[in-house]
Amino acid sequence: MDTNFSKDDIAFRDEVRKFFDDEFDSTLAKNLGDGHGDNYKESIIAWQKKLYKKGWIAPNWPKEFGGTGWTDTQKFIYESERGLAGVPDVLPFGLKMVGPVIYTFGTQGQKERFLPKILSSDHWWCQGYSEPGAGSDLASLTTSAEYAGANYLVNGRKIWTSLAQYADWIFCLVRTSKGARKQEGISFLLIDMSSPGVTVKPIITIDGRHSLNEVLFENVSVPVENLIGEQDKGWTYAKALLAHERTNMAEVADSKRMLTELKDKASKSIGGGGRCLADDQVFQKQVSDVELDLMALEYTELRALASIAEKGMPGPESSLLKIKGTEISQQLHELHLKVAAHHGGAIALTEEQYDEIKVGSDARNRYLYGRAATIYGGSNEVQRNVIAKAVLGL
Amino acid sequence: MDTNFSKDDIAFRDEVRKFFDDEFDSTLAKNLGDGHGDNYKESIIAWQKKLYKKGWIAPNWPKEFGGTGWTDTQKFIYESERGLAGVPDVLPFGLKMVGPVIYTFGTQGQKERFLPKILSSDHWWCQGYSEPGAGSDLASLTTSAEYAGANYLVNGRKIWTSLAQYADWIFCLVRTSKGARKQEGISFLLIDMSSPGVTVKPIITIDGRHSLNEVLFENVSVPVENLIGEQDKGWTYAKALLAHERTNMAEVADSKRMLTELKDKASKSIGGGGRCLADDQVFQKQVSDVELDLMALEYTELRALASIAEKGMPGPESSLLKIKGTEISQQLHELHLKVAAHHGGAIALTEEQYDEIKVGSDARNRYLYGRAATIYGGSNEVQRNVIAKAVLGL
Amino acid sequence: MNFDFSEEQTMIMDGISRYVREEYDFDVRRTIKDSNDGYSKEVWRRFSELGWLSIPFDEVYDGFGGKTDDLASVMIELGKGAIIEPYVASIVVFGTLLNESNNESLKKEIIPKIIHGNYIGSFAYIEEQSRFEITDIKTSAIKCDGGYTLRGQKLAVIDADKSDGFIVSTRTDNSQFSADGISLFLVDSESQGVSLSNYKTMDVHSASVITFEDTFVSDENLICALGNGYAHIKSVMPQILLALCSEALGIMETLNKLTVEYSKTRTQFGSPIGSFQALQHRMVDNFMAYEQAKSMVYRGLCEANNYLSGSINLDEFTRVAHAVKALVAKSSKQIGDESIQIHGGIGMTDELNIGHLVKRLMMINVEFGDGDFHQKCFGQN
Amino acid sequence: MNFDFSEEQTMIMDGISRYVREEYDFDVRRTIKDSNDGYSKEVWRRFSELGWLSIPFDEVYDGFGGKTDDLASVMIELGKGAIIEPYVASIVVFGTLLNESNNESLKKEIIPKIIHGNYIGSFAYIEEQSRFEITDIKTSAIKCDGGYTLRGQKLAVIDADKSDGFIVSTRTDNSQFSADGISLFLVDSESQGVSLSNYKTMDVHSASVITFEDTFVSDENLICALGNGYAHIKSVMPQILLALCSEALGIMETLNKLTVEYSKTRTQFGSPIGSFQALQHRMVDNFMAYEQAKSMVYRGLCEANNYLSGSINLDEFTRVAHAVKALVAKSSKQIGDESIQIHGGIGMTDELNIGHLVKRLMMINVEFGDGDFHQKCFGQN
Repeated sequence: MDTNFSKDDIAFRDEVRKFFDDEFDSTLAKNLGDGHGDNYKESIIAWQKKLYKKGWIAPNWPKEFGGTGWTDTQKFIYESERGLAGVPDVLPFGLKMVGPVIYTFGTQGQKERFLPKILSSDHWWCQGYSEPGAGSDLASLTTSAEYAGANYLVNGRKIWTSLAQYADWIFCLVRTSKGARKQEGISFLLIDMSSPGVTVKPIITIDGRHSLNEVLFENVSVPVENLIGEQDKGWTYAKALLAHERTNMAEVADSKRMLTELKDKASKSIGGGGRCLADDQVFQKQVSDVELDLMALEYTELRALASIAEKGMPGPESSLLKIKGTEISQQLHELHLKVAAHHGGAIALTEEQYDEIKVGSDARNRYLYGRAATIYGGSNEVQRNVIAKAVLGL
Repeated sequence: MDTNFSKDDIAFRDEVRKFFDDEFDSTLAKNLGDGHGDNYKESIIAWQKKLYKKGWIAPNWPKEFGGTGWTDTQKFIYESERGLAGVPDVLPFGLKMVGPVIYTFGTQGQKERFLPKILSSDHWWCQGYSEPGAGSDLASLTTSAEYAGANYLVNGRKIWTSLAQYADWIFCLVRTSKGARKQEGISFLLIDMSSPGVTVKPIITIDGRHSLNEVLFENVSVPVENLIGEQDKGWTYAKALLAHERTNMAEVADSKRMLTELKDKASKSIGGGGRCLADDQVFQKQVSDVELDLMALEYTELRALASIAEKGMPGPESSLLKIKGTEISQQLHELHLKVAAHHGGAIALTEEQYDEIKVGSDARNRYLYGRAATIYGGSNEVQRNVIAKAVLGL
Repeated sequence: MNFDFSEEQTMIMDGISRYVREEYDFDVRRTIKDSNDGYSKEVWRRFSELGWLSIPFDEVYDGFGGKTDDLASVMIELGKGAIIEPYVASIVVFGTLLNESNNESLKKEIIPKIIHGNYIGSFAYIEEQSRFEITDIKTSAIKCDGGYTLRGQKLAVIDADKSDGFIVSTRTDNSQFSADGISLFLVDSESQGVSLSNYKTMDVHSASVITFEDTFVSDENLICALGNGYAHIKSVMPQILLALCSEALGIMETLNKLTVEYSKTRTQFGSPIGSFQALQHRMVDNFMAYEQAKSMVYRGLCEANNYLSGSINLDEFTRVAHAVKALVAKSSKQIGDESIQIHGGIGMTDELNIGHLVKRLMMINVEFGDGDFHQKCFGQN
Repeated sequence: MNFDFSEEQTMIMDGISRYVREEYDFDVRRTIKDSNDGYSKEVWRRFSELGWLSIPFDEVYDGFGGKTDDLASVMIELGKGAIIEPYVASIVVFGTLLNESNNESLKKEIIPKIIHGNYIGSFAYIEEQSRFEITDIKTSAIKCDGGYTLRGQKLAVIDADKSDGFIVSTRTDNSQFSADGISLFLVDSESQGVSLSNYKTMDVHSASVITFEDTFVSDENLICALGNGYAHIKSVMPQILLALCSEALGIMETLNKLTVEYSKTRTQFGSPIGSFQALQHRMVDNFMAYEQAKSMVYRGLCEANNYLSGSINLDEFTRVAHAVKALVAKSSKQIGDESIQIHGGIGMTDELNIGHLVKRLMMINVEFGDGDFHQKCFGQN
């Protein structure tokens, strides 16, 4: 029972810390602007290319495909430092989603063709899963891919596609035949976004910003070599990916940073009548409610990592990472908004406007967009169904 | 939109207040002892006989059968004053449960035979509904009543029967035939507890006390004139009673009294380090959380009463009375236990023991026995199912 | 005991309800929100014609002479439309503060203009350091010849950019945190030394930071007795809070209705999602949260009448208003969150009305103190 | 990174688990609880034989030399049996306080007796006015010839009626609330001027009000340096809290297991109640509450090792212990309530083990400060 860091671990931590310190500057942070800066696309790619150059772009990949070969402790240290430094996570679609599917289930050709450009960030990927009629019930998707000689002809509509407006490629679940169970007959297809017949339509979210999209496919021709694994077996590959995705969703490092910022903000926040908000006992309780849960979740994640390292798969404790992680981050958003008080409603119109208005504006945008965290990636209701069945045997 | 009291109302309130002041003395309170005093049975009967003599035993009954003929405002005033004075409610089994069933669905003979003794508290009633296999799913009950000439032969087992150890009569739901739907074929039967074949077995609850029982029926012969209404139609009568029961379960007056006692206790409670518990902001917040909900519930109940007065039936708002009322009373139990701190675990062994130990003991017993409130009378889960269906149309 | 709105109130409510349904649906609202003015002068004129701008004003100034429950009944229905027009700022807040003032000549001049839709006002009281403490005021008003010179900054003044005048809370005596020595002035928005920095708010209203640099305001523009500003604010605050909470009530009713309806039509796993017990129980909890909020608002309105009749005093009425605002905040948060969650992805879109209603609830929560603030005020007394 | 108990720890845990399963089921427990002694001397002897009474004691006194995680591992398994024997009072609390003392002669005398099952001790520190503040002490110890004279009253001393001696916190200097000037003495239960008023506790342990009327205690019975008692308590408190929380963890695991099992067999409306989605989601929430509590306890145990190795200091370790107790209190409350509720009527009966496990959780919650108390300590630092 220990989490001691070895001397090597500490040296590694210092290296990571120095790297972020040197390379992730405030201009970059500003340009990324919570995913909505003016130069978001260029900036995130530039940052990822730095990581790529350093060899740190894919800590979770096996070393043979370009991974770091880090121990679990090193991975944990890297993530912690990333959160502390306020460095955004890499875009997940290529590196955490389709990449692992390709190196696990893809052909040698697919690996050679796609993995290097994922690592180098020369391909921007997006995820084509949800459909208007297939949300929580993903397996009822209807986007069809008809086999026609050397190509599939794809028709249908994907929705809630994050950052599709920037994407070069999309990985899709499509229906290639009608199986007895709806999970059968689904295939995993990689589609070039520049193919004729692909249209991206923006969806503006309640924060007033554009990160989601609909992606329409009208007779899009996709070469058969873009099929992952066997036709009609796509659900299997997607499920493997979902399990992987779930352990990525605790976002402990990011929540820890939000918590630090929250305490810092509150300690500077005038609470009216000459008092400081951080001294309010009820506020302290609300903050510590979240902090306690987060402290526990950090160890829940470590336990899951240790379990993967030891047994090759996460234990039951990992099932709650997505639910708790997203609930905690929403609570932190709420507290940030509480600190912002009147300014939480503000939408700044000019660059020059009062700082507090901008801070409030950021808090609100994160709060509002953050509502989606309990909906996407398998809604928290679906996650509870999964735990009830798979863990509790109900 | 008003709840003003008229002069007459205020005169009535003063009368009620005076009556409780004069008649409900501390010896009586002690003997009742939270339902577990040494002379509980004699004391509660003596108290009810006082109310009977005053003509106030059955505020909810129609005047013709012995009700008070009060306005809704008067009923509200009476209940409020009762709660404030710490006077226990009357035993519900006769006065609030079987009484209304008898005057609504009973024959003239049944009315004459039973109602007077319910009013005078000469008959102690208990309720035979639940069975080991029929709890939330009450309609699946199996206690059978076989028609044999002028009698029914009753066999089966009822459970969770409150205060059956004192009872002269029990009203039961029994199965008289197997209908297509399980709600069919149930009859409503009145059974003399002294009949041969009736056995009462105590159930000790987690508070270590005895108020619940099992009631066993072995070939108990029940005259057909003890059948309410038509054979096989008992479910209808029981349902009418359940709706009635639900509006009785908000227990606002009692919760208000518990709240007053809580604040009083906290203001005297030394919080350690020379501080007073009532000054702790987090504790204040916990108390006001409940107080706010209770203030709202009081008006929810009033709205339901006004709706009954106006339209002859409660509106959708009444559906939540049982759920919210029991949740609030459990929260109050919890806060009382919190105030008791170390003494909440105490079970006093002697009369002479330290006062705080006895106070803590009472708080704990109420807390523990109070857990049942969300289970009995249709568990809160079942209540939520009912609202989902009947109110929200889901 | 009576929890019905009066016949007259019901008639007005029906009128607003019909208007919102027939003339102010979400498409109309979207057009208005994207317009230059940020609200519709046409709609405002209609409100005036229909008499809705006159509700809280005394009959002597051509007002409707409405009491707290009249205003509340109007707000319930306006809430359902998530009206962008400056009704809260100008009628509920500015209007009530002015109507209860003892400055007869100002009232005679301004109130008829408001009622006819020719004057919009707002209340400038928040400062950088004040958070929710209305008495925490640095903005100074220094006596000068024929009036006062104002200096200071007010934040988050709702709908200020649409306003012809502001009621400004200033300090004419005592130190920053004192409840005494606060004075209220009506300041014309065109006065010299007044500058605004405007921004949008998430409920598609607007707000401004207003800076007063040696702004002259004449003695005639004093709203209530010198130094007595806080007593004045305090006396109208319960009515304002109840109006805001009534608006929230209308919104919550709408959100619950839309969510239950959606759950009956949205199908996943071969069944409407409303058939799943876990969601059913949560929608029941939302129903209860709404009913409890409704009971609490009604309690507030009954107590408003008790206050008018003299059977409770202002402190007692104020305590109830704190309770109402605190409980409504909780129900709002729960119903807002759950409405989006149960709608799922579609609930996250700007296109659907759900998010807009939720954002208005969020704005109501912070206006004049959030739920925690009011619960603390309530719990300490 | 390693979250497994060591081989040795696992062996002991398996031993206790087997013992609880095979020799200490709920019927055995019921017999013991109704016995005259209120616990089983036979069981206690077995504990001694099996080495479990030696866990926290130094090897030099024939102890096992266990660290925080050794004791915790034992408590997890003992928790599952809701053991009535005075393990917490005598081994965890009294034992740790004594073992960490610098009074070598006392340790040499008493510890071997404890290990052999011939001595039971308890800790008398709560006073009428102190609630959870360990430093709030009125009981005085006045210097006299060869020792001290104790005067005062201690409340809620767990398992005092079974004890041969008490460690008593007294004030030898400074005023009532000061952390300085507190001294700890080992007082023989047979000493003159010691009187007990005993009562039962809901977890079928016992507790006493102990009154000291001019009780003499010799200089040799001072547990740590004079006036340094609080520093001594503080230094062992994290270990005690972690042991209690580990016990709670074992109980919660059992409650969740029993509840899920019950929900699979109890049929209502023609289906096992575990098939109803609303209950499923709540059982998932209980599962999560347990897993989070487990993670937090493990965090505490890892930090205990970090404290031993010197990589964190006592204040840092204490803060984590506050966090563990606070979070475990929340999970305990949720799991306790829900275990009874989901069991329904049967969960309310004294016959079923559920209620007994819940009552032990409730007792653990108040021991050495309830969840709110620890969360406040945590949140303020």
